[in-house]
Amino acid sequence: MATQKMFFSGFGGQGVLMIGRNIAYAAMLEGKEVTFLPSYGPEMRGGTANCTVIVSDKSISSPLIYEADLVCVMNLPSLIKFERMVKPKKFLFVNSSIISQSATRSDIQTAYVNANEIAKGLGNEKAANMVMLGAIVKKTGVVSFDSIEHVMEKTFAGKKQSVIDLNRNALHAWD
Amino acid sequence: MATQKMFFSGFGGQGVLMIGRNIAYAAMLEGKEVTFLPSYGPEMRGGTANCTVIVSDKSISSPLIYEADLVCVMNLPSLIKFERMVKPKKFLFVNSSIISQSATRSDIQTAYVNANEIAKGLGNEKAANMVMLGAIVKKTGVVSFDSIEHVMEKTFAGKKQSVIDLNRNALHAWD
Amino acid sequence: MAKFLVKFNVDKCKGCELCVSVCPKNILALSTTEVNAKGYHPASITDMDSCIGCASCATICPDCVISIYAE
Amino acid sequence: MAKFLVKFNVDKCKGCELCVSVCPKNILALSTTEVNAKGYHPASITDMDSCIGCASCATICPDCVISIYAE
Amino acid sequence: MRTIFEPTKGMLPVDTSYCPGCTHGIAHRLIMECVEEKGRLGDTLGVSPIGCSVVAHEFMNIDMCESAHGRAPAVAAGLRRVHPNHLIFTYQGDGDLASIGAAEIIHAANRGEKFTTFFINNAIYGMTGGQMAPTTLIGQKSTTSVEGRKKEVNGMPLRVSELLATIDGAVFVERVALNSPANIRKARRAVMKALEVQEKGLGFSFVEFLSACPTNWGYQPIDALKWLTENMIPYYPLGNLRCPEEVK
Amino acid sequence: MRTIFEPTKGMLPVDTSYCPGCTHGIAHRLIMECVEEKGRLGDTLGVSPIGCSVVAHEFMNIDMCESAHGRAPAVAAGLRRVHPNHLIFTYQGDGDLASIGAAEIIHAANRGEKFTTFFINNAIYGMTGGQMAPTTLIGQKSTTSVEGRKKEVNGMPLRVSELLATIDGAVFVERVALNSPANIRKARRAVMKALEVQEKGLGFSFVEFLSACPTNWGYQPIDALKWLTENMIPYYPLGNLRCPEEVK
Amino acid sequence: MSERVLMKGNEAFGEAAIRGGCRYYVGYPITPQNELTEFMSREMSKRGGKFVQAESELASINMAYGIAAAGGNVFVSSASPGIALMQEGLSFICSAELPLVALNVSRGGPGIGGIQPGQADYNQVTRGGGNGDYHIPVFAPASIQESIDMLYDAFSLADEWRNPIMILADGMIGQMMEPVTLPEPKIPVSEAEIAIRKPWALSGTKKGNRSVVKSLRMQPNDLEKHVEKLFEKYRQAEKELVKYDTDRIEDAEVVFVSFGTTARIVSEVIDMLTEDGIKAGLIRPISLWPFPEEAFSKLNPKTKVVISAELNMGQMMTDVKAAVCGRFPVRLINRTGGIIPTSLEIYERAKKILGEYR
Amino acid sequence: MSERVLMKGNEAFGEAAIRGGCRYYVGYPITPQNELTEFMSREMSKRGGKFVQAESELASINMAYGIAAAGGNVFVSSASPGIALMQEGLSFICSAELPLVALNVSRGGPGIGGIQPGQADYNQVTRGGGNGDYHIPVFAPASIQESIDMLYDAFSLADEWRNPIMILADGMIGQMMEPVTLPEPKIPVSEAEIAIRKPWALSGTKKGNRSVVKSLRMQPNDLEKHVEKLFEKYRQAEKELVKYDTDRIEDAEVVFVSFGTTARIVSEVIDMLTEDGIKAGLIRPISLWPFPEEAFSKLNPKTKVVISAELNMGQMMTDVKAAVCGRFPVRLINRTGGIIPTSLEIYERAKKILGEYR
Ligand SMILES: Cc1ncc(C[n+]2csc(CCOP(=O)(O)OP(=O)(O)O)c2C)c(N)n1
Ligand SMILES: Cc1ncc(C[n+]2csc(CCOP(=O)(O)OP(=O)(O)O)c2C)c(N)n1
Ligand code: SF4
Ligand code: SF4
Ligand code: SF4
Ligand code: SF4
Ligand code: SF4
Ligand code: SF4
Ligand SMILES: [Mg+2]
Ligand SMILES: [Mg+2]
Repeated sequence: MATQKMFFSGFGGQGVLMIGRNIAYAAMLEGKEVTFLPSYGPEMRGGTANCTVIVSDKSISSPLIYEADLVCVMNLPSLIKFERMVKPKKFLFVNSSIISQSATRSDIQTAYVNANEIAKGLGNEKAANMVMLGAIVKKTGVVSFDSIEHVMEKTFAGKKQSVIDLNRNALHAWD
Repeated sequence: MATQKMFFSGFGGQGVLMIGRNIAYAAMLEGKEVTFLPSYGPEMRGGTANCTVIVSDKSISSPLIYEADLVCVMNLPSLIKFERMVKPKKFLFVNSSIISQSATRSDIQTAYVNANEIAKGLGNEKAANMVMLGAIVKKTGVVSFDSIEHVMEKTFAGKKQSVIDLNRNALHAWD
Repeated sequence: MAKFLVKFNVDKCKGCELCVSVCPKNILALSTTEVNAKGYHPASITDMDSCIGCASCATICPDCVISIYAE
Repeated sequence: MAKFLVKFNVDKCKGCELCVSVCPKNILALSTTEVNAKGYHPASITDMDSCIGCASCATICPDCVISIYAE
Repeated sequence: MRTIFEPTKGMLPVDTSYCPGCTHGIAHRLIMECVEEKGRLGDTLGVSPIGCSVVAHEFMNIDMCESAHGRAPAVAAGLRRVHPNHLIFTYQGDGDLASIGAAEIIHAANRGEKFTTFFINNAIYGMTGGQMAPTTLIGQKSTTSVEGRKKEVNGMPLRVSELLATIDGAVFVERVALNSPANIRKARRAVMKALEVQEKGLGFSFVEFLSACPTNWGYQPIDALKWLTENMIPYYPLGNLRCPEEVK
Repeated sequence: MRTIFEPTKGMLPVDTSYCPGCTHGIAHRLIMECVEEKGRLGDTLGVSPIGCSVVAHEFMNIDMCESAHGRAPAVAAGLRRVHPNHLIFTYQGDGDLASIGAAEIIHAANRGEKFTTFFINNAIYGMTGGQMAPTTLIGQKSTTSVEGRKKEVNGMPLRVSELLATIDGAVFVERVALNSPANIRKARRAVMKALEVQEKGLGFSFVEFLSACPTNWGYQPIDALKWLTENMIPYYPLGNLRCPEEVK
Repeated sequence: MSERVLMKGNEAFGEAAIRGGCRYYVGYPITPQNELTEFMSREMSKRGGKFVQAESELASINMAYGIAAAGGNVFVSSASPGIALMQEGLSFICSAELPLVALNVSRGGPGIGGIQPGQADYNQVTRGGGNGDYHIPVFAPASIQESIDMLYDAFSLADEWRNPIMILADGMIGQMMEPVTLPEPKIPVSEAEIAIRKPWALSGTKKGNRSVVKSLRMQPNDLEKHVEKLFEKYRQAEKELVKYDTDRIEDAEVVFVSFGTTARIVSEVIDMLTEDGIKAGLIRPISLWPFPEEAFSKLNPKTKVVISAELNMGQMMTDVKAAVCGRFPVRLINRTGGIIPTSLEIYERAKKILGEYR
Repeated sequence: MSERVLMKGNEAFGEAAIRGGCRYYVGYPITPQNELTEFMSREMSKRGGKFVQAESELASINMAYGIAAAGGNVFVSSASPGIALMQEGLSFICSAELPLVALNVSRGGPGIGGIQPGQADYNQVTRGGGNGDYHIPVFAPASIQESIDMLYDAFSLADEWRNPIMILADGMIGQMMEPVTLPEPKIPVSEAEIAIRKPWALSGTKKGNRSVVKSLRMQPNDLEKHVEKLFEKYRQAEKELVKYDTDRIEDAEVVFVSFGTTARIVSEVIDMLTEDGIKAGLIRPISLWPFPEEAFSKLNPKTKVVISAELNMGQMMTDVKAAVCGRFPVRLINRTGGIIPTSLEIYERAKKILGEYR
């Protein structure tokens, strides 16, 4: 795993940036080079949000990518727009709670994660992004669960225990 | 008379710019090349005003001068500051109604014109500048009286006859 | 028969629910199932017969979704 | 003897005549002969004895020319 | 079938870029309805600002131009010089008009420029993501006043209508709100009057719309309107501040 | 010998560059007298504008800086951030403050910036040679309104004090005139109060001086003051518009 | 109208603009161009045009933008720091492709600087001090007559190119008087004609199309395409708008490069050097952007040195060096701050420089 | 503090500034630098500093001027059109010789343009878009870490040179996150110290001298003398502030010149070319003014072509050409409008260009 290029996309509010940022942070803790680049500006207004994460063993020249080892889509427009970015044989994660359509490509590994339903089952649909994050970590091993939990400790420091528990549960909910 | 460089200086309000402008205009009517360059900006506030006039048979490159064929000073500070500009053997005109001092140089031709007194005698001290203009024309012949009168016709067009008469009289008052 | 016809330009709706909130007859609602081209649950009328044609819904709709006709 | 002393910093005077115009006793005037370093006819007091020390002149002088002392 | 309400031809049949529940859309529609009602769609010129509504020209079915941030009143003054008889308006947000563009709006008003300014006061910088505006309320949180605006640091929210109403040339000044059908209807009447003032050449006319920015306020649209009602209207009282006899 | 009046040490013993009878000189002196009286010459900071008084720093015996045209209130706001306890003021002409600098003065007032602005309203652009200012009176001739200012074209003269008095943060606003010893004394009291407001940290304070520009008005100094009295004061009424309880 | 009249530069600018088709003027007082604003305040309404005194230079340029967007032939003027305040606006106007004539009667800088003539705005006007990729053709007159001719043509040029045209004069040209011949007034464009000649201009949809004048392009692809389109225009302008004068460069051993006011003085210097038997020549860039690189190809190989003579710290040197491209040494004779050197001073400094290369 | 943390560029700018001695920040919202303004609004007061949200960029730069005049270490930021509005102010500040750090997180232009990253402000920031003779040292970081290091040093640099220091980043650096190491906070300068360290600053005459900060010099002689003095400083700066990186230029047949974000991508291109057996190198100007001309003297004679890679229409080309001075052909690979080319695109275009010279 010299360099992993990842792309996350969904509606604003679905927490896709948070998925990317957690992976980037965890990879950094593992001593990797990382870049995280969110989309920005008013196109985010009630529209879509996306971000690019690169994790590498060596220094990263450009934070931009045009093909990815992993694409995660949280809504339908994202699937339609970004499926083509996945490199052959590489990963596509689809939030199947929101997206009823299937991927069209067969040369890639597609995982359907019913993230919202699982999160709802845990008590809060908002944790859907954590479910997706867990699925990605479990399936790709791009970072370890340990690192992610370490990140969560930092980012949730001071939050209510119930929130922390919910998110930890969500992280491990998919399999 | 290939090129005549002239400089006029005095208090704001004494009408020195008008002397210069009249000569420039008259020279133009005589088919000469001319430039007229006034001092400008807030240093004119109640302070001094001056202008440079160049009259030439050929085209004039720079409207600036650092020595003059003719310097006309209407107040004491101007005399002190600009006497040195006169080229040897050339003309200095001093408004002796206002300036009690004499010129210090002897290598130049100095004319003392009691312009204000003469103008007062004609009924209006404000015409002192016309008296000075007349003196300059008479003594140097840089332009003809005809041309100056022609200019006056244009510039005083529409003015009261008494004003025109006053100025014409002033023009010819010195000798 | 309904006295008024309230029409929705479904694909323009952004599901903001403002129309729903101002209808004096409480007969508007967002669809819970349908998703329009933009990905929103669009508003629609649940009981055309109760409509009094007050146009409150159309007045507040920020996205020119609603038209109302009488008879 | 004069009760007040009105002093002029002559070379700062610009001959604006404002002091002259406000003196209630009409005892200020521009010099008709003298010219100061700046070339102005400076103001001066014509009748110190009549001065009432009201400082109107100094108050209106824009150029800090005037000082006034009592006794 | 009798038409009770149909979208105005003044609005192009396209989706706006505004967030769900953003009342920019209502303001757009009202203005265009009035222009249409006056039969002036063909000779009305609009100036859009820098702000979420920079793209108003993609939605309003008239000739329009963008303006540099805050300078719309100067731009409209320019348009007016060329077209003495057209309907001309600027459409400006509170960052645009009350902050960077304060000088231009005051001088347009002061010259009594014969155009109308529609001022969308949503108490926030919408487009740039929710920073404090001069109109942000005391205690209101924004991304540059995370603990809420404080009087000691940022001063009180600026009441633009009251300020402009002191200027002789601003002959029509009214504040309206886009929070309920009733207030929206009042707003429409204000727009009509403002345009009438312009048509009669009486001077500068100005309508301030209290408007919601659900996205940057962090509320659902319905709650945003509630917040507007409960917080903005008390500080920014609705009503007419100046109106010439001729259009009363 | 008892001193009744002596030039203040706040003014440097040099000639000013102002025209004979220009009342900029009186305003300078009053401000410096008050600063001296408060014993604050050593820790007062002034900002001079672009205008005839750009060179105020050559005459006032305090630390000063120039400012770009119209931006003095922003500059003073900057000074204030570094020096929370100094006396700070801007000194601005009507072109500078009321025209190009309208946004900066409004926002300084609105933030309730704790400094004082001295506004020299001479109804004209002095330094540039007598163009029309926003404050030029109706009918008043200037080099850009040779037939006199017309309401229809240029709007009415802007009453800056009235405008600022609508702003909450402008806690002290007074208009004075430099046309007679009595009014000059009143002006001095206003300056003292404005500085007091600042010392007490109450908010933004503002003194507008009606001032004469004999040169560009085309009058002898005495006639200029007469013109001021007869024309400016009726349109720009003297008096206090806002004053906090604490300094009344 | 071939009668010679004595005119002040600032007033001649205005008269020429009006005769050239200017119908709208916007200005804000600033020395040394006040007489122009004052002239326009008196003349515009008499001549069927409109005058606006703006509240600031920001307002000026944006009013001008509004007038141009509406299809009016508009003229805006200021001096150095006032032009600095217009940079955002000028960049905006270029991006919106609007015609406009702007005049900078330049003075000393930086900052408020001084009010005497200067050429220190060379970078400011030729390099686009605003943001983004754009260009403004800049022409620098050396006399009042030339200013008149430039301003007379500038309005149709601006219309043709749909871009601002900038005239860079200086305080000396603005303030001096010279005899000039004024061109015949062009027939003004009526309001009705605007809609036909400029269908892109805002005059209401009743003209048959909907006009949108804008600068924002959120999609990078759109923006890039737009900038490429602008640059096709600029590349064309680089060919068609180049303008310069040369004097005796064919066999010159010293070639001066100088524009505007300075070029007049250098002309005198060339005469002085010629009298001394020194072969001297002058390249006078009239267009500063596009810079007349081609003029330098005419230099003969015997040229010993090229001297850029400027009233600034050598801002034009970059362009001169690029044009000379290492073929000859390039030296600078300059004054700044509002000081205008005498011909004698330049002459002496040139002789000294020449001494180093003989 | 050698721990690596993941930071967003815009926030890292703020953190680094504070650690570098910044005590005052002034800003006005504009994309893509809003997170910096927001960060400073939260952090400054906690860290003993002061935050001001100005009413406009004009007010920003003039508040910053006031703070600098009073001796405070001040930081001001904006993006492209906002920087255009600051041109008058920056020119004024240079003339008043005040220290100040300004950051341009640049986007697409001209005009309001777009909000995606751009480098089309090269001319705007290196050529002084304000009036008059002056210069502003400009540094362009290629990573967040480099931005941090630059901003950390910028405040003392500004103080030392009594001149604004400009950092030209772009939207991509502002928006991305990277792991960075933060430097130790410097000890802030207290108010009392200001009067001692900066006797020229406004802090009241009680300090023993009278301070006047100004820009106007009515007498041309004074102004010229002042400008000469400024230029002595600038000439020194041209020597001392030059900064650049080179990579494999010693034996390169194709040498790229590229700064900031683009240079990162070009680095990847160089690796790709090297893999192909093509010797490729990079000159990365870190200081854009002064431009690192000296780096070009290190180019080997076997170099076939120099390629300037920029996110604009080739604004840096002028400087590259001047530095290359005719020794090698200079070509451009560019995108603009907010489009960032891929390494693949640059690689392919470079190969094609190289084909012409092999
Ligand atoms: C000169 C300049 N400064 C700043 C910006 C950034 N900017 C874009 S929109 C905007 C203001 C948006 O707020 P507002 O005017 O209230 O409009 P809203 O989006 O809330 O409707 C700002 C500051 C800009 N584009 N240009
Ligand atoms: C940016 C800029 N615009 C214009 C000017 C020209 N200018 C110098 S002073 C001045 C205004 C003078 O009028 P005012 O502020 O009323 O002051 P006064 O001289 O009357 O006291 C102007 C416009 C300038 N220096 N800078
Ligand atoms: S017209 Fe009135 S009653 Fe009918 S749906 Fe709309 S709001 Fe409800
Ligand atoms: S108000 Fe309009 S956009 Fe909102 S839910 Fe109702 S119909 Fe849809
Ligand atoms: S103090 Fe009063 S009475 Fe005495 S001279 Fe002055 S104004 Fe006249
Ligand atoms: S008021 Fe002052 S300056 Fe004017 S005349 Fe009197 S003393 Fe002289
Ligand atoms: S950000 Fe606010 S103002 Fe802008 S479109 Fe969204 S809701 Fe409306
Ligand atoms: S021009 Fe007017 S304001 Fe300026 S110094 Fe002279 S009188 Fe005073
Ligand atoms: Mg807003
Ligand atoms: Mg004034």
